[in-house]
Amino acid sequence: MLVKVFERPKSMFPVTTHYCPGCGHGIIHRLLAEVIDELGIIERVAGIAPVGCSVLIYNYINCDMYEAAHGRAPAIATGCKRVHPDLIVFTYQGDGDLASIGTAEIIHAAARGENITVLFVNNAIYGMTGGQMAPTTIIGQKTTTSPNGRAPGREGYPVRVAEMLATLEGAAYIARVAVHKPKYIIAAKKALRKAFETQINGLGFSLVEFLSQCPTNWGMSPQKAVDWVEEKMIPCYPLGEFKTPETKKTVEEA
Amino acid sequence: MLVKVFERPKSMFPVTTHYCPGCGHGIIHRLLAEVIDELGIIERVAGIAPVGCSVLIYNYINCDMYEAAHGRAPAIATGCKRVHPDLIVFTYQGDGDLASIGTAEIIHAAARGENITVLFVNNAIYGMTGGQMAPTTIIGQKTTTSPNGRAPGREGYPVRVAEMLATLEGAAYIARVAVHKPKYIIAAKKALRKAFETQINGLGFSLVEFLSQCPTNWGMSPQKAVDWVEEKMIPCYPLGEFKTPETKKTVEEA
Amino acid sequence: MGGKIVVNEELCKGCQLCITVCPFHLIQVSSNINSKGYHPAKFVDPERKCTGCTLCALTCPEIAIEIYKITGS
Amino acid sequence: MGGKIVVNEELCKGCQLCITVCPFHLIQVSSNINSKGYHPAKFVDPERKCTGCTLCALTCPEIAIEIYKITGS
Amino acid sequence: MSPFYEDVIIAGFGGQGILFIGKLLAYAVMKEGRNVTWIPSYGPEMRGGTANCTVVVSDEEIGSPVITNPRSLIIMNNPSLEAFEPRLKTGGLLVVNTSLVTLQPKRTDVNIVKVPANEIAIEVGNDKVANMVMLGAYIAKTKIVVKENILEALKKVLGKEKEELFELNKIAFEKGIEIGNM
Amino acid sequence: MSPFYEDVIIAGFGGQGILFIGKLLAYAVMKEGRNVTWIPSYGPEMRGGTANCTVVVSDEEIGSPVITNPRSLIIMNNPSLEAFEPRLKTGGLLVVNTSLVTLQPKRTDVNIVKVPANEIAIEVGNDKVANMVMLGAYIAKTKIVVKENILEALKKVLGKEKEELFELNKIAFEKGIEIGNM
Amino acid sequence: MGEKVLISGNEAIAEAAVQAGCRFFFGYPITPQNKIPEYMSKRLPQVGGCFVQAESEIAAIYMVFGAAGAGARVMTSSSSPGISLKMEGISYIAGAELPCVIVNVMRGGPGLGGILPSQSDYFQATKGGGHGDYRLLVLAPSTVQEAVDLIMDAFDLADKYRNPVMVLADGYIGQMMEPVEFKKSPPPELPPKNWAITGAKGRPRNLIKTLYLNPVELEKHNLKLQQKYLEMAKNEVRVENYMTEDAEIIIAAYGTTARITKTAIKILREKGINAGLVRPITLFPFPYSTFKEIAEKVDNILVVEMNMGQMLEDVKIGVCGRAEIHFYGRTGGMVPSYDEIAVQAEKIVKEEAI
Amino acid sequence: MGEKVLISGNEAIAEAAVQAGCRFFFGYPITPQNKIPEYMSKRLPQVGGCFVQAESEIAAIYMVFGAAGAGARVMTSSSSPGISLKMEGISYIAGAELPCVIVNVMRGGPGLGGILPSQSDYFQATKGGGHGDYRLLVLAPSTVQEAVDLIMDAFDLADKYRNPVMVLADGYIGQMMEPVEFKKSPPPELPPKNWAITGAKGRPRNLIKTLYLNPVELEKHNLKLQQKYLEMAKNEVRVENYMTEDAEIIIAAYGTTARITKTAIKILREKGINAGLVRPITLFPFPYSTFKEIAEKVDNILVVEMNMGQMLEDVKIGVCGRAEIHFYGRTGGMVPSYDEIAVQAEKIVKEEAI
Ligand SMILES: Cc1ncc(C[n+]2csc(CCOP(=O)(O)OP(=O)(O)O)c2C)c(N)n1
Ligand SMILES: Cc1ncc(C[n+]2csc(CCOP(=O)(O)OP(=O)(O)O)c2C)c(N)n1
Ligand code: SF4
Ligand code: SF4
Ligand code: SF4
Ligand code: SF4
Ligand code: SF4
Ligand code: SF4
Ligand SMILES: [Mg+2]
Ligand SMILES: [Mg+2]
Repeated sequence: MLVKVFERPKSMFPVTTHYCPGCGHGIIHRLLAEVIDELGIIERVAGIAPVGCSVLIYNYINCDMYEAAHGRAPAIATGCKRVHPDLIVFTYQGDGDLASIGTAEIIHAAARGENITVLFVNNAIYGMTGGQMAPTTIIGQKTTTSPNGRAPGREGYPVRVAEMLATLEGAAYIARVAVHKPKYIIAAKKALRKAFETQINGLGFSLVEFLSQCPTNWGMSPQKAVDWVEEKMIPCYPLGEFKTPETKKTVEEA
Repeated sequence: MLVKVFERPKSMFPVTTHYCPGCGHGIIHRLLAEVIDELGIIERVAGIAPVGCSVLIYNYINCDMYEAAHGRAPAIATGCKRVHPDLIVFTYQGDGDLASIGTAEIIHAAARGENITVLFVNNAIYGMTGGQMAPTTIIGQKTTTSPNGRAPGREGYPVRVAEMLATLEGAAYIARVAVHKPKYIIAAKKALRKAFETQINGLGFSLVEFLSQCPTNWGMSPQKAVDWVEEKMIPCYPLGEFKTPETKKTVEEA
Repeated sequence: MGGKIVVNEELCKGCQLCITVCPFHLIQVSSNINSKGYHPAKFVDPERKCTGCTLCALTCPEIAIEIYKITGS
Repeated sequence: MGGKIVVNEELCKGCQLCITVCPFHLIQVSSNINSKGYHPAKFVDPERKCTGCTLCALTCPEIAIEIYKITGS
Repeated sequence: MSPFYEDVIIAGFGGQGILFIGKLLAYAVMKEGRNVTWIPSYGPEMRGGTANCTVVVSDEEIGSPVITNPRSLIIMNNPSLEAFEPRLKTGGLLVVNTSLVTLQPKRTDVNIVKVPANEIAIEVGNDKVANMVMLGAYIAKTKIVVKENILEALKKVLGKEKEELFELNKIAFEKGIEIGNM
Repeated sequence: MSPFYEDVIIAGFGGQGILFIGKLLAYAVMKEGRNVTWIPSYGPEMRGGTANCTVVVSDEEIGSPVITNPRSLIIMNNPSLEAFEPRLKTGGLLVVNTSLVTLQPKRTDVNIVKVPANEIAIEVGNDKVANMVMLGAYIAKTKIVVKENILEALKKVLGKEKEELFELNKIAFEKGIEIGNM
Repeated sequence: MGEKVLISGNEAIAEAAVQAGCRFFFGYPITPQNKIPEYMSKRLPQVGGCFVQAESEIAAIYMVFGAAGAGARVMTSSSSPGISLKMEGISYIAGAELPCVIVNVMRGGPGLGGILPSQSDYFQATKGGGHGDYRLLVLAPSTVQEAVDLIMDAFDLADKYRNPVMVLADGYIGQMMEPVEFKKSPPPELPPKNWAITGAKGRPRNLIKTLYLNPVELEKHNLKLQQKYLEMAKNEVRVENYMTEDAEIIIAAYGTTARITKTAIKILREKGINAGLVRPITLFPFPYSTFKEIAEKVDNILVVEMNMGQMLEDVKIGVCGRAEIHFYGRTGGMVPSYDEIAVQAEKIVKEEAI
Repeated sequence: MGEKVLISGNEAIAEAAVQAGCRFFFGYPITPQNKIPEYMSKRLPQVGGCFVQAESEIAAIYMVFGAAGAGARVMTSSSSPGISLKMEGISYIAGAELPCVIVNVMRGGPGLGGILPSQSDYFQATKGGGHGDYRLLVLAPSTVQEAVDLIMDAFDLADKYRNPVMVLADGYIGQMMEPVEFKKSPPPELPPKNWAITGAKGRPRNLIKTLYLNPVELEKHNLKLQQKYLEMAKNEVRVENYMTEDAEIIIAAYGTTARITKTAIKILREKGINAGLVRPITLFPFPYSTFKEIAEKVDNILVVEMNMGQMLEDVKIGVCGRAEIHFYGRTGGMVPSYDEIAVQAEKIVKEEAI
């Protein structure tokens, strides 16, 4: 007898994505949909898409959705959540979106303890616009606007979002995960589920930072990109839970 | 024989300020002018005024100055410093200016390690516009937009700017001081001098957060306001150096 | 108790991540080209080694893989 | 070796912070009103207790106080 | 008879209750069914420590709420006298607080009422109610509203919280009326 | 003789070097002193995996750089044939890569040149230079620029970094010219 | 007639919004409109609503986006520099067809400028300070009572057209107190907000967006928006004609300037000069046809604004050469007095007579 | 004639800026202008300049404020939504009278819209999308060569008037390649930047500000700005008259639309319809008088834009009733073809003939 043990989550449309081969966004979308399905909340979810490669996320996940302006998803989430406190509100944001243009919005959503969940996709690059430097671009990384490799004296240092947000009292759950290999993907899903549960339990702001591969703008094959996450990104961006509702304290790397 | 042991710093104009009686801005202005005088840099200083009660700081300090838009002083400082790396560039910003509307600008100036010095005046309120809540308003504090006292569930938590910025690698010197009593004032000046020296030595971004009294919008006499700094503000905003060029590490409270 | 995967050739973008992670090297690049121009992944398990461990599907960005466990008879 | 302060009555805004910090209580509120309508601070040191410690000036937001040390003769 | 019209500028230091008596006047006018506008100065002069407001009263729709040449002035300090006296309409009313205004009015074509408002206020108990004395004098002269409506407005504005201040303000106001009627 | 004018749309999959041969053409035209515009598609179709560009060549000032009914087409995949064939001007030139375009052109009022570009490219060494074969055929047919100028452009665009690719591209291009001249 | 209350324009605007069913307000302090957010911070919790002081004007306008998209009646307010920061957001809201009310209590510009009244954001409000072919419905109150009435209407109009409505006031309207009656007329029949984000329970999911990568779709979307603007032009133009019947000269003004002009007209008529006022109440849609008609009857139109000539351009378009157009403007916080206006008008009439 | 290079509009704009002495660029990525910052990130360090990728468009425009205030030649570029975010900053820069160049490579709006070419930010650029009575000098190139030339002029004009200059391009101008010659004409005599922030050594300190709390001063400041705008209108209007001498119908268009119109005119003339083009090159100051004059000679003017009718309003003001005005617009990334334009013009001429 054949028993299906892995299939497309129900809350995802059965369509092909617009992402490049090997892109991390697809994996993160699936984790999101799985968590939504497992928690059985699809009918009370409101999602906010960013401007970035994932702007079209609403083409893949079958819930009420806004498409935000670049960086402003947390403000839109705030407006929505204040009107409908019973909705489960999430934003899905890239590193340009969240850590650059949307810096003020994410910090103040966290400071207010806004009861929303943020999926933060850190791929160390501006994917959609063609590979410009992101605040999360790592030292030495070449991008179309750091053509000689990011140098601290010229382009400054990478921003560690999870660590920074963990300093805010309103932040209840903050974790960093990765999606380049199955064991990390399993851990990532656990963190994401915890983040949504934090919201469902009304405990305040939750954010999961996903290290994610962008083979196209890193100029690598998908396999090379996976290795690059392991070898370059994780040392710069340590994984772990930086804050949990239990501790509400900063935890050094997991 | 009479020897003058305390007088108006040379770089200050001999005029009366527009500040309310007992306002902390006046003290901080004087410290700034004293440090400029002591370092002998007045001819190569460029200051950036914020929008806030101290918007008119250029009426008091006799150096080249820009008046910024609300929150954007760090961006203007960046533009100026990149053109004239030899100028000593400082911004002077209130908590509405720096910690609310200007959040992205200050964080990214710090992340870039922009070689400038920031005077951050945390008076837990919007002074100029008449006493609205600031991101730094403390829990329970009544303001014209938190009429029932700031409650975390409604208005969120205070933002601790020094701690937050200290998580950024580009930040070289970060300290919090107060100016409500002489001993604190003396310590504040030391920190400010250290901040400017950090810049002069090309070590990167420096910021001094001043806890400052706003008797008018706190609805208190200047003396009561001084006590309030001691009793309410310092417990919420611990003083100390959070980062120094030597350690470039986060230091827990002084 | 073994497993079996089904790759949806139209959804697959040939990123080969699944190929990398299968502990038994049961996935290969197909010589077919799909309508988007990609060479999709192909399940090749003549010795029925697949355990249905789902690692391949977990890592697939396109949800192009469905997995079955073969139980009982 | 004592001290002496001079309050600029026009600059002073009567905040009284200097009054609070003087260890010898040498500063008082004047009954004069300046052109801005404030009662300025007034130095009252009949017993020449002032040490020129500068605490009052340090705390003055208006730089309304100048301080002299009396040395030698 | 042409429809009723009056406008007045009230001016002095911030903290003298300038805007407050303007509001009382505006409340009373409203109570009596007339149109009224009250507009404060909120510009740079406020940072300079002075304050003024303009009240316009009319039976008709009110056009401009700001007045170039007012019909009346209530003046509580020297700078305000200097600023506004020249703008007063010929034949207009100038109520001046002689306790604080040391300058002499120069106009001879207007009606001047001198009120030692602070002295009277101190007499009735508190220097702070000099503004009410001035308002009383002005109303006695112009009869623009009946006394009771000012008192009603006063009660309303003070509210429960500051109820205890009512009597003091009332007495000051009535003293002002007396002077105005003299 | 009326002034020289030509326009061509080059279309295919992204990655086929569509924009590249358009640029070579434009460079060569410029070299010969004529006006030229090169404009890529950069809209949503790019995300769909297709690409095209338009090159306009003229002795006069060039007006529109986008062309509704082109005089020539270089077509490298099926969707492009479907999209552009109907727009080709009567009497125009259609160069089609028969290695990949399995659909049959429907127009009978145009000049059709069939080029098995990928097969030829594989022959000369690499499937990737099919675009150069197509360009060669197009230039042979139109004589719009001399061969040498394309090769010069090629050298320039490849630069030092990709110098080693020059020969391969050149050979493919020359094969294309041969076919075009057939 | 209900009870009148004496209230400042800013507070009246806030209270009117509440009475019109506004339950959400997102704003950021700026003079001269601070009483609006302050009032809301007290009042909204009393009626089960919610006030959030946003971290910036940008955050505020996107919180409005979120709340409007969630189906609520929502407002934000600011003053000139703060409104400039909202431009991107306003373009998004218009593009996504979300109903909301935006109040601009204008002050002197450019830059930080000053805090005194001005009308120098007319262009920004009416021509789209943000990018793209969108339009706001723009209402310009001239009294505190009218501010109340227009705010109430604004919410209905926003819902009716699924379009942001801007109420364009100035520092004087915000700061001035006048007796006001709050009388909400019964709301018109409004379409249900079945497009709103409420959770996709028992219905297909809703989507609020402005991205149309396919230009054919984006053009179609724009044409739909244009259709709406034409509808507004057909149905919503409001204008006051004041003493225009026998006028030999027309003054065109709106907001505070218009009420000052009324006093000027009185002065002029006392001098025997028959002046009249055309006061646009809707600045978009603009009463072009009123100007067309009036221009057939008078030779001279004097446009008065607290700026250097902005509505002037719309008057030119309306008049289209049929009458001579003159301009008198004060700016930077200077308010034209009725005397000055009267002098200008008199001069025009006298010169004409020569 | 110098050497021609084949280059895309975006790269040409960047290189032209460098050749015009621009040494500082602050920007934020957005399609379809990414090649500008990318080029600058490589090129500026080579010439001793500096490129900073700002955290946002707002930060970018204020970095420009800082660098311009420090006396440097500085540029920023963006596309429609990003330009909307700069509105407050542009008002500040204009208010502080700082010279700089701002490039808008327009795309379809409103909101996120699309990435294809558009001209729907005409109002925003010419009427002041920000608050207050400021104006930008707005240049609209029609070819890559003209983009190069205008960028070079833009820096001189900015310095001459101490005013921000906007170069208003569109996605096609940015993406298109054309042969281009970089020929910088010798810069005009320009006033020294003795107002700049350089450290107060040996001179009184300098102050760059926009706040004037006293309205008398703020009005004076505004009148000074207005004077500048009048000067611009007197000296800087640029317009191309193309085949207008014998024209029976005039088409008005700028930028990409204008060059497409030239092809349409060819088609029309082949059909025996004598059409001509009036192409404003400066959108502010606008060539009103050209339209006034041309309107005396033709009965019909067809305005063609990639928007729903924005320059249209300026043409109306210029024509002032002297000729019939028609409009043809495509929007949202749709580009009008020469055929469509020709059809529209032909229809007008034919109807006229009946
Ligand atoms: C206001 C504004 N600025 C810039 C852009 C252009 N833009 C679109 S996506 C993007 C960055 C995307 O990077 P990121 O957020 O990291 O997402 P990714 O594509 O990497 O997933 C930018 C700058 C925009 N649409 N709006
Ligand atoms: C864009 C913009 N938003 C708002 C304002 C109004 N505003 C002026 S100062 C200020 C806040 C001042 O508070 P803070 O920065 O804490 O300085 P303080 O007055 O307390 O020293 C605000 C909101 C403005 N001028 N510009
Ligand atoms: S560009 Fe990068 S982030 Fe965007 S879809 Fe491609 S791989 Fe993913
Ligand atoms: S309002 Fe507060 S911060 Fe501003 S001058 Fe007065 S006391 Fe100082
Ligand atoms: S389920 Fe496991 S064993 Fe089977 S193909 Fe996938 S990765 Fe290999
Ligand atoms: S991981 Fe998925 S998309 Fe990638 S090759 Fe395997 S099946 Fe195809
Ligand atoms: S110097 Fe010291 S002792 Fe003298 S008055 Fe001041 S505080 Fe008192
Ligand atoms: S501290 Fe200064 S301002 Fe305050 S009372 Fe003393 S002298 Fe006056
Ligand atoms: Mg990214
Ligand atoms: Mg403050």
